[in-house]
Amino acid sequence: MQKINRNVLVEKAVSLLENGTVCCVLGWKKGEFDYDITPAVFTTKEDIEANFVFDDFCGANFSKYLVQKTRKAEGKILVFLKSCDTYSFNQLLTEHRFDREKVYAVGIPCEGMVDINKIRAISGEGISSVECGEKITVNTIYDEKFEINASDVLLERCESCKSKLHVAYDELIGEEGEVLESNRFDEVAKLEAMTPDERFAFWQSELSKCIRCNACRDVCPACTCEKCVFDNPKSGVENKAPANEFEEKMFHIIRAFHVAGRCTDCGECSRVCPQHIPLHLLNRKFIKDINEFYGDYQAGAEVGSRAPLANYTTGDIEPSEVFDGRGE
Amino acid sequence: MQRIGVFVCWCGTNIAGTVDVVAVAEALKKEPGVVFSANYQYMCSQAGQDLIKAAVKEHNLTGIVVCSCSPRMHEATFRKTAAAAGLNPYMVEIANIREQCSWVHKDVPTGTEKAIILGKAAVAKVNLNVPLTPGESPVTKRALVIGGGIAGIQTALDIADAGFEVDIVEKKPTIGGKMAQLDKTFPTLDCAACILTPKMVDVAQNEKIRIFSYSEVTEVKGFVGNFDVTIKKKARYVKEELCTGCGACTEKCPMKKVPNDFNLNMDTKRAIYIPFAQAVPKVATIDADYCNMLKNGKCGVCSKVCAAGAIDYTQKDEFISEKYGAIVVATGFNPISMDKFDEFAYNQSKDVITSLEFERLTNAAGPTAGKLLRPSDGKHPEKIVFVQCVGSRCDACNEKGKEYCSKICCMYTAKHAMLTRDKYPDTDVTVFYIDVRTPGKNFDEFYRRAVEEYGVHYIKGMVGKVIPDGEKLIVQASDLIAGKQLKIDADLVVLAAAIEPDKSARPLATMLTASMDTNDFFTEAHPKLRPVESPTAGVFLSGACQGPKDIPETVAQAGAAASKVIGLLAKDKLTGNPCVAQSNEMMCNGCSTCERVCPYGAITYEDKEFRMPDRSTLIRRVASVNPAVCQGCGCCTVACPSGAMDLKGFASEQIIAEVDAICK
Amino acid sequence: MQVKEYKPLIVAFCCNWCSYAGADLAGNNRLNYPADVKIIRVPCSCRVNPTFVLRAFQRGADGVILCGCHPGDCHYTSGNYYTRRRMALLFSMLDYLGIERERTRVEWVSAAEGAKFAATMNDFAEKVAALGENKRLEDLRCKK
Amino acid sequence: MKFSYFPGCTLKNKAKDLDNYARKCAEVLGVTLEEIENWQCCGGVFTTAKDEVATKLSSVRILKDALKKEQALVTVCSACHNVVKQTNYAIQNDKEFAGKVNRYMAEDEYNGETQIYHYLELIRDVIGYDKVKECTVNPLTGKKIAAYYGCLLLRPNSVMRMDDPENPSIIEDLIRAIGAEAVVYPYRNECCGGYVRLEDAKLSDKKSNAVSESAKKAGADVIVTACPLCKYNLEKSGCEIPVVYITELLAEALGVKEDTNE
Amino acid sequence: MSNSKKYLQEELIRISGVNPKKCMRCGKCTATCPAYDEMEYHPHQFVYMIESGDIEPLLESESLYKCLTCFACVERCPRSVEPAKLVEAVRLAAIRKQGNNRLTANDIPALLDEDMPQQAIVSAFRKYTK
Repeated sequence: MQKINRNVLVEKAVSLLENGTVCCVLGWKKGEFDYDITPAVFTTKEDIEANFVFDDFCGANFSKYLVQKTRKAEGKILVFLKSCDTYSFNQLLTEHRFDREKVYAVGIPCEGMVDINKIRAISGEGISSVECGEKITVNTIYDEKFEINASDVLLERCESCKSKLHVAYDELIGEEGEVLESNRFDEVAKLEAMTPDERFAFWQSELSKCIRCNACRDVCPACTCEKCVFDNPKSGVENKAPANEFEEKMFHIIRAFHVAGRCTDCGECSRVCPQHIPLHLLNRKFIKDINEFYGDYQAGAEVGSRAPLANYTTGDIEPSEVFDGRGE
Repeated sequence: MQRIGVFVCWCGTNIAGTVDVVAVAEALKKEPGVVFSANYQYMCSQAGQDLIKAAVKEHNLTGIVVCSCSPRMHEATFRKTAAAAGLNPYMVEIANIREQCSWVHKDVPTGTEKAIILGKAAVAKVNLNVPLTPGESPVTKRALVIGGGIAGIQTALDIADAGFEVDIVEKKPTIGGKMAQLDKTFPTLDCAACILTPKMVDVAQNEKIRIFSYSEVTEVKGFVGNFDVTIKKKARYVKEELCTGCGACTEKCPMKKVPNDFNLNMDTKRAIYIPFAQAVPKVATIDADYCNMLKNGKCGVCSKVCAAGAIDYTQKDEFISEKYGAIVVATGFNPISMDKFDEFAYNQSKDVITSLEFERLTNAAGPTAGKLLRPSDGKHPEKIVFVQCVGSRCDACNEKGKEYCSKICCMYTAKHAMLTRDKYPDTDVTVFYIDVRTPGKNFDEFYRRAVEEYGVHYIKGMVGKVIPDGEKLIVQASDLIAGKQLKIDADLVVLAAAIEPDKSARPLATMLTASMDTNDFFTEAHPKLRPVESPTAGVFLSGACQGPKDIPETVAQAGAAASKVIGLLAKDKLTGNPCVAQSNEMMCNGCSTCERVCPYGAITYEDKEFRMPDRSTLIRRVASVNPAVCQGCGCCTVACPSGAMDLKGFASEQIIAEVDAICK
Repeated sequence: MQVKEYKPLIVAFCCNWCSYAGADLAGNNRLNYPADVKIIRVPCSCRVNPTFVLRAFQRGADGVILCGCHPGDCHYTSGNYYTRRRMALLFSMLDYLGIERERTRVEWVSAAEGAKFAATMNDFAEKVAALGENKRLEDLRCKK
Repeated sequence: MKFSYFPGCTLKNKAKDLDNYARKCAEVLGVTLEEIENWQCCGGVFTTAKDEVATKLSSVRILKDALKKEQALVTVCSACHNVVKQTNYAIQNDKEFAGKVNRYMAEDEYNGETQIYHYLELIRDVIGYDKVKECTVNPLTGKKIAAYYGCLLLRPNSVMRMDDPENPSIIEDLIRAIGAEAVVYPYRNECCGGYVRLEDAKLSDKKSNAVSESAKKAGADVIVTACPLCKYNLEKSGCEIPVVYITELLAEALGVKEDTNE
Repeated sequence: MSNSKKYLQEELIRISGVNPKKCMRCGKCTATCPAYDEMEYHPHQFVYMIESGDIEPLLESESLYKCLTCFACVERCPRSVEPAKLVEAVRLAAIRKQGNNRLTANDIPALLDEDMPQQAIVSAFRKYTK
């Protein structure tokens, strides 16, 4: 259950829109289902009051939308940022991807967003409605009713939340949090401890589920390239649909490498994956390696920091030493 | 679609011996875009090049693949050929089927198969080549000579003579190098000092030449025509501009027990010293390791006696930055250490010496004032044994010596033997040799005179062991012609130690990115045709840093290096490398990652207006590359997340085409 | 019937200034190494995009090796330092996915190290050959 | 510190002093030598013939036994040291030979893993001369001692790696550590004649004489060696100054000589 | 060179692992040999004669039994030819022939004395007997 209620945000949005500070609002809106909350641009008070949503399903990170929206907008854009979203926000600023002057960022507290798949695991298929309150109330078409604690069905990324601190905003609603001790690398370490055959089997079974819908890429705040290499016939890796297992690996390895050192670990890729592939485990592997090889680095923690792959020291670890001390 | 011609070179039997060149030409004919293929004994010869030119015209070729030696060898040649035939020179690709195929693989089927694959990769690349035009860069009209021995001196004088400014950097306090330590020179027996010191004076007096003595090069940046060099002038604690070289300080300094390296530590000097009377610059230097004033602040005698007020105990190392158009390496040689050859008892007896030490012992300015006396007891040696090839011509598995012939030892030993017999006819002189190598003008005649006129005993055989026995040295050796094992009681044994490049050469090569062989000799751009140029453009080689050489050869090479430098400095502009990075503005995110990794600062960002498909305009931040500054490493191309940055001549598409061709 | 001996396919990316020259030196000195090794010349090891490495594997390479100037000796002063980071991360990732570690390598070979070049290629080819065909990272369609 | 110890046949018989004093001294110097169980002769001499395998197996067993105990191997007889070390080198550098050897061996393969110290190297590299000085209770001040290396300790240097093969100092340094004066003389690394005594005693006498004469001329009171055959040859050829094992003098300096006299 | 000579030469090269072609004829091995005076053929001659296939005289020479195996020639050879290994190979070729043992057990008692260390006998057997 979120600490702040929708009305606070609606009030904020309407007042900023009406006093002319911003010309539009990036917010959440209900989709086809109660749990299917999607990003939307609001330009009128009426629209906001009628359709603006803020509940336990508002996982979407708006940072990425600023790249395109700021180009077209005549005035400032109001954006609501959860603490994790602010890291992406900063990373995009570091990469000069949007004009800070055109954004009015409001930091909002977040108690963690829920994972509909975990709810489904409890309720089964056929969810007809979901209400977010003290508890999450789920009704199914089979006339069953479930009362679920939000804390029991958090998204993976929220379970292992790395920071409640907002690293960027113009205005903060609620209390400021802090950087947390996170166990987010535990899964990676578990995989590392497996034998190569076990790892291969794990990834083969996970990645073979990929239907190459590109949702991970499209949602990723680090994937804002003017033209994606996967859409560029000259890049050597262009492909639209998975032709076979290998290309899936290729796609995900290259994507992970492209965002290595830039990925803030916002977890959007795994959240949106319709096949539930734990894609964050690829990104976290790079983050873990970077931390271990080159010292702790959190992308987006500050604007203008030099990404680990655009940096070096003369005493860096040799590729041959990467495996030292890591058993076979 | 390209129209590609494939030209397979036999390189005599170098390629044709292990590669079926006809089969290669045939196979490549079937590759996409190939409209012509031929093979020829020597593609790099005029006839071979004519063949290429004719084919370009006859078949309207738009691209050329030459299957031949390394592109490091002849890429430039074939690019010129293409240009002469009216083709853009960058439409040429080389498949290296010699160094990386025929020379490293043994049988014909293997060699042929690989050569075809390498050829296919080159064809695949040329299919994607586009004509490139190089940019231009200015030339700094000043040369740097590193090393002030006879090689550096001659090179500097010749460059200055052509009207260009030259700086010499010498790590010792004086120029002159090894030649300044020698007594006489073969085969004419001129006194080394008599012919060298006038040249040193010429250098000192030449307005175009600056000498940085007691200095070292610490950093080299830039490229041909535009080198930025940092020179460290080591603190000598004497103000060069004030010191008159009167020598008063060197006589009064109370610290007398400083090993005199100029005399190979066979005598001592003072803590403040001028290496020898004719030193250039004739300026005193303080040895900080021994000077009491510098070590514990007590003394100051030199400062008191210096009328010119030149002593400055507070002097610090000074770093000078200078721009040069060309750099000449003249770092020279040293005899190898005799530590690993103690069968000759060098570390067990003072009377076993090296040939360079012998030079000092016979030099009028040496520790014995030119009298040949034994280091142990100062007695005149009655029997001297010279041992040749100590540490030279060793097997590669032998960890003690060098594989090469040191070249100068046969002649200087003949000189030493002859001069000894000339000055001291009562002295018995024996030379143990394996072969006497005298391929030089008047060299063999010189050696024969030593034997026939001066009565030097030449014995074919090696010394196995030198046994110090009281005052004597028992030399146990083979006489292979008599079939005897000899035991000679000698008073002095002189070892012709192999020579090796100076230890400063390797770090310097690293700074210059110039290549070296396994012995640390600098490699030439071509062993026969470009012997005084390094493969790194703008870096030239003079003297023994490139290989063992005697004085006439060194001077000849020094002059040759100078002429190459003059040829470079005479140009106002150099055409650059067109293989530079280029950003596709439509794809550029403006993220600045490339800017961060570029080692040359060649990338800048600008806001640019774009017309969008909906006819609106958009201002976006995009990267742009300065082609004159970009050196073409390609680091930015990989750093770029969107793939907007590419490298001309090594485009991603081209490399991928090569990968595909190889993996097909 | 004779079974054809398995020959690995190895792609070696060599920087123009050091390693390609080192390979030439190996040739000059007639130092043998397996013909399975095919060299692609790049200006600097930092020109090698991880996608090239993956592309090679996709097209059926059994091993990919990158050779560059020794750290500190880069012709372009710092290119190989970036290579070192990129490849350390890439290789670690491939290992994480269960791909054999021995299929990828970075080796620093100077222009003077012809012997090291040949020795490296012999060793690498031997190790890759011991692993057998690259089953895990190949694209079966592209294999003929 | 514990080491596997291989004394060899001669030390169990004609050269007991070399063995006993070595053990006593090691104890004083804080090193435990654990004699390998059921050892066999090292082979006596290392044949350079590549096709001889069987004669080298006993050395391999010694090396394997040390490896099993995860200890470095210490030898004291120069001849044994040379044989064992050359065998180990051959296994490390000649794959074909290693393959043949391992076909004879039960259990695990041996690939030259064992580290071998000669007793002198043990003192120099593990114990250190400072420790020897510290433990010296009876410095041999004024004694002029000539070290006799012979061939086997030093050559071939590419294998033995003990010291400069032409100008060694390992024994001299030890002599100085126990307070005596080291006499350096030119024939200290020349051959004594070795086993050729059985074939040509005159040749052996000649070689041994040259050595002892040279040491005497240099003013030595006593010659020390680590090889029973060297000692035998020198004595047999009529050496006028005493020839003793280096371990005996060391024991004297460390004050443990009397204890070992049987 | 006849086939039998060639075979013997190859055999010696195989046993010794030495390449006599590396020799540059400097004679340092012979210069350094402590048993020079007792030898009929000297180390450099062993190298040269094996290289040229002239091996019969070596097989019959007493020189085979004079080599002290002191490795001085091996140590000092600048070309890594290692003459002592060739001498050993020829000696083995000689004593491996039926009935050609240089030393037999019956010879031993006469050679023994009180102090002789075992290693002398073992070594001599290894060197002179197959």
